[in-house]
Amino acid sequence: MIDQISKYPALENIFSSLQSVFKDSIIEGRFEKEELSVKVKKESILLILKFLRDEKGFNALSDMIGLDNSSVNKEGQKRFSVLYQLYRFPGFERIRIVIDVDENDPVDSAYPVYKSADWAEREIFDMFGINFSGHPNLRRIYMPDNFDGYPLRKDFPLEGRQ
Amino acid sequence: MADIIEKQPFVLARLDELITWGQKNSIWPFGSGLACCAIEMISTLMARYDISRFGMEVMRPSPRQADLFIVAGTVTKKMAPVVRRLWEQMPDPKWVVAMGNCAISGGPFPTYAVLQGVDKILPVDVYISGCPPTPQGLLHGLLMLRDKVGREHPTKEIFSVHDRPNK
Amino acid sequence: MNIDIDTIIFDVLIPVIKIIVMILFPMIMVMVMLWVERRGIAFLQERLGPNRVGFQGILQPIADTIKMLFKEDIIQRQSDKLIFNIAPVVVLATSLLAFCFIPVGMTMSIGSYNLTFWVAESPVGLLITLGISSLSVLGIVFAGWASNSKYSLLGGLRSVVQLLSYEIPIGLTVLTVVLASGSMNFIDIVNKQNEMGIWFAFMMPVSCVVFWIAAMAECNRSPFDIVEADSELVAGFHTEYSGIKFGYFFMAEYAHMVLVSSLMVVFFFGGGLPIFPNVEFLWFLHYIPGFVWYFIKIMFFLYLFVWIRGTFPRYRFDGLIRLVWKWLVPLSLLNLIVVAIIRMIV
Amino acid sequence: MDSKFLEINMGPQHPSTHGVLNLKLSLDNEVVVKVEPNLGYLHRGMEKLWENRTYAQVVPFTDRLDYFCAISNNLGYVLAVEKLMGLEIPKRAQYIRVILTEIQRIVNHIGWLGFVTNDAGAYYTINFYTFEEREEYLEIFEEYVGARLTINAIRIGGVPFDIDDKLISMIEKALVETEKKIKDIDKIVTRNRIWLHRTKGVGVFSAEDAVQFGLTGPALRASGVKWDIRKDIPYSSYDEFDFDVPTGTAGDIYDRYLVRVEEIKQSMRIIRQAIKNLPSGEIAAKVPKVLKIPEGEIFHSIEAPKGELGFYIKSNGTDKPERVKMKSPSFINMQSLESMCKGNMLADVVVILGSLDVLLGEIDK
Repeated sequence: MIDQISKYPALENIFSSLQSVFKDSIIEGRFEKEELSVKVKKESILLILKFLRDEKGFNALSDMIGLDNSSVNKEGQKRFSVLYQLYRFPGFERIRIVIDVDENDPVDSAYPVYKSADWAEREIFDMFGINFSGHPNLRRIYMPDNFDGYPLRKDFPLEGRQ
Repeated sequence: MADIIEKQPFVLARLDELITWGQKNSIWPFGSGLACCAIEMISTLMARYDISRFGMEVMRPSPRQADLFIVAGTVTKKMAPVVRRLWEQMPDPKWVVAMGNCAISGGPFPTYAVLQGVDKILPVDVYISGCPPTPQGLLHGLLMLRDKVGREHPTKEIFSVHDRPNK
Repeated sequence: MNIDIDTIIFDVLIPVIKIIVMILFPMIMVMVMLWVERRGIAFLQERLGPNRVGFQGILQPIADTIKMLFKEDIIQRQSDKLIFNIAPVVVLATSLLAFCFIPVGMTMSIGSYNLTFWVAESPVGLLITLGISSLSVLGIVFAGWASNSKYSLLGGLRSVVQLLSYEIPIGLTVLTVVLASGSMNFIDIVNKQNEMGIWFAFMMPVSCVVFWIAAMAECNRSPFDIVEADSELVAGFHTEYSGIKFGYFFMAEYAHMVLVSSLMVVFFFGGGLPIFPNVEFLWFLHYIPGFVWYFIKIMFFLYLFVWIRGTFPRYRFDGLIRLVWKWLVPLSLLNLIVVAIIRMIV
Repeated sequence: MDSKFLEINMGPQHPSTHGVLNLKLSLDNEVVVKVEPNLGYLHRGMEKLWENRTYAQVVPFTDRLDYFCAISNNLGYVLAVEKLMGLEIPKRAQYIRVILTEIQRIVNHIGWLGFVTNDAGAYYTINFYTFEEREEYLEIFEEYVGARLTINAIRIGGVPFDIDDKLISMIEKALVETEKKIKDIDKIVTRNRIWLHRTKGVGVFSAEDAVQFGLTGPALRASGVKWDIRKDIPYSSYDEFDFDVPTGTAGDIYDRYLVRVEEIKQSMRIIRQAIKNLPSGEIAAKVPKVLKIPEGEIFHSIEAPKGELGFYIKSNGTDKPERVKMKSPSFINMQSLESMCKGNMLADVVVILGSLDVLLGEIDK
């Protein structure tokens, strides 16, 4: 599951403490290209983010990324993923938290933990139609409010629907 | 009256010349930049290329005082109504230059969000290709526009009732 | 009543010519200024500026005017049409009207007739001129309100505040001039400087500087151009004006600049007087006519406007007010007291 | 909305919104109560488009993201792809990339100087000076790849052209010119009373706030946080260069200005070192014509002139990416606009917006 992580003791340390605190919530941890990517259960995302911020010092949410997995043929794969790209300084470690989301399945908003999640979540909502419960102002950010469809879903044509 | 205008008597022809001389030497662009081309438009304004030689450096921030709309960049579908409205706010006579491939045809963005060519919403006088066009390219286009303005017959529009656009 | 040819010439013809000249003069200066501004600022910015129409682009202002004359005049449906139409006229007319008391040169004797270079002379010319010129703000407020645009409205509001604060230092510094010359008549002010043999600028440098700063603000020129601040208010009070009405504002701004420069010259730089009017060995300077001196002097100040515009960033609204109330008003008050005391002693 | 506030729509067409941005402002007299940025007027659907283009075809599109510093965007994307492939880049190519991106940083910062003074109402003069300087560098780009603005000068695997003596002499000449220009601008701007009044204590952002909002780049460093990816997570041989990371203390516009001016000087240092120590060798690694990248994902970020520029790439084994997500610095910086503007005056909004150095191409994608 985790190979050559011993080269980066800081990341290993984070992962093991995550595993010990959130035993049931951690689904998978992956170390790839100098990055730690941890897949967690959707329900506990807010707690994990809070833990990482307060206990582990991950003081900034760099980016949130939405993924449409509809082209991935894997058993039990949910439709969408939301990725949280965190980093902390000084120390400069990056960690990626991944959650899987079904369609019409709201995710807890990370806004109370990281303020920079505000627009990032709006963007994911705009592009994928993933709902974030608890977000103060969840509106479309790029497309006009009356736009039909979610552009970055795989079933949305590039030229758009006329 | 219409008869006289068709023949373009001497006085009106001279008046035409005078008016178009004024108009072509004082084309004030509307200071509106949409995307990448805006930077090259600003470069054209700047010292190296110096559009001001032709009396064009007065970038008016308000459409009411501008003569020329340089559509500099990608017009998205969200922006298109705004662009159209800005053009409508400009007083006649007004000209439009489509600068760059995006404004001409959507350029490299055949996507759901981009208007495929600004000529779908505005009457374009001069097209300048390039992604983005160099300042030399823009200058060339603007000089072409100058010539075009110089060939117009403003008195016809003033005196004839028929060809007038709806007011 | 017998009407002889002299009366017609001296009491009717010459005043009429004077009036026409004095209306044309600011207009021509506006044209010149348009060119000076564009070429001058281009010179500051390492470029050429308009140089294609006429010699060195000298016809550029004419081309601009022709273009503006033949431009569509848009009046918004929601605007207050009467006031919207009046506003540019008010601004331009007040700027031009204020010129009637300005002595554009010294008295010139042609035979037995003394040719004067002003339209009218009044013992309270100074008061009237200042009053009229500050009325132009009314036009700006009209424009801001009638346009039915929020940017214009903000521009108009700013203009009022600006006027209310800058009129005070202007008034106080002009009082020092009145104290020094003992008259509110422009001609007397100039003559007094001739008598004393020194321009008031060297006598009262503080007044001179304060007046210049306040006058710049009164003209809405950079760095005090918060009324039309491009980068904040689009085009300020004239955002909604098009065609020749916008041209009026454009012209009025320059006419106001010419007026302010004229006041500056008359108050502090001896109007049509040559430099050091009483120094004996500079007698040949008196052979240069007064209006030439006057012209040279106002051109200097007009270029100073351009120069300052090309150099400074814009003041923020509160900074401008602070500048007036914290610096200019106390300074000009102090200056007034000092001048008054000196005047009492001397 | 309470009717006692004046609501103003700034943009999408406004002289100082730096593109097509709409700000809904609520004003109490002149004081800003609420700022609501409204984005998307330049949303071109880039990310969707990239899913339908091959890896190499994406590179020119990255030019059009942050069009004021195209090379940095190229580098950000290309590095992410290379890291995903596990490609080793020749040293010479890395150095050339450093030279190009640092030139781009100078171009960006010097252009910014002009724009921000313009926002403060300096009637274009500084803008003219800086753009004249910028043209010097654009000439270098023109000499190098033949384009000026969207130059696409970095390819997957290396760089397309080598740099020769002529180019190096051009660069050195331009650097000397810039040094002079910076001194000139320093004279006009740095201690100008009005400039100080407009910038000192305006748009203040504390270090905690900045981190909490995820601010990056010069705006973050001006708040006193020493976080420069070039130094801390070095890429493209940045660890071999000797340079300082300037930081501010107050976190206001003035500090952002000072930080950027200092960064121009540091960039010049880096370029000089790179030219001096330019290694010989290949300028590009071997890359197959049809690029197929095995399944995997990567997030790689670089220090672009505007801040942390990251690219997330997920590959699915074909020649087209499954998903490319760009983390643009302007997007995050823009987000903090509201909290910076609150309580300031209308005139400050444009200067704060300018000081954050945002570009709509990058925000809207």
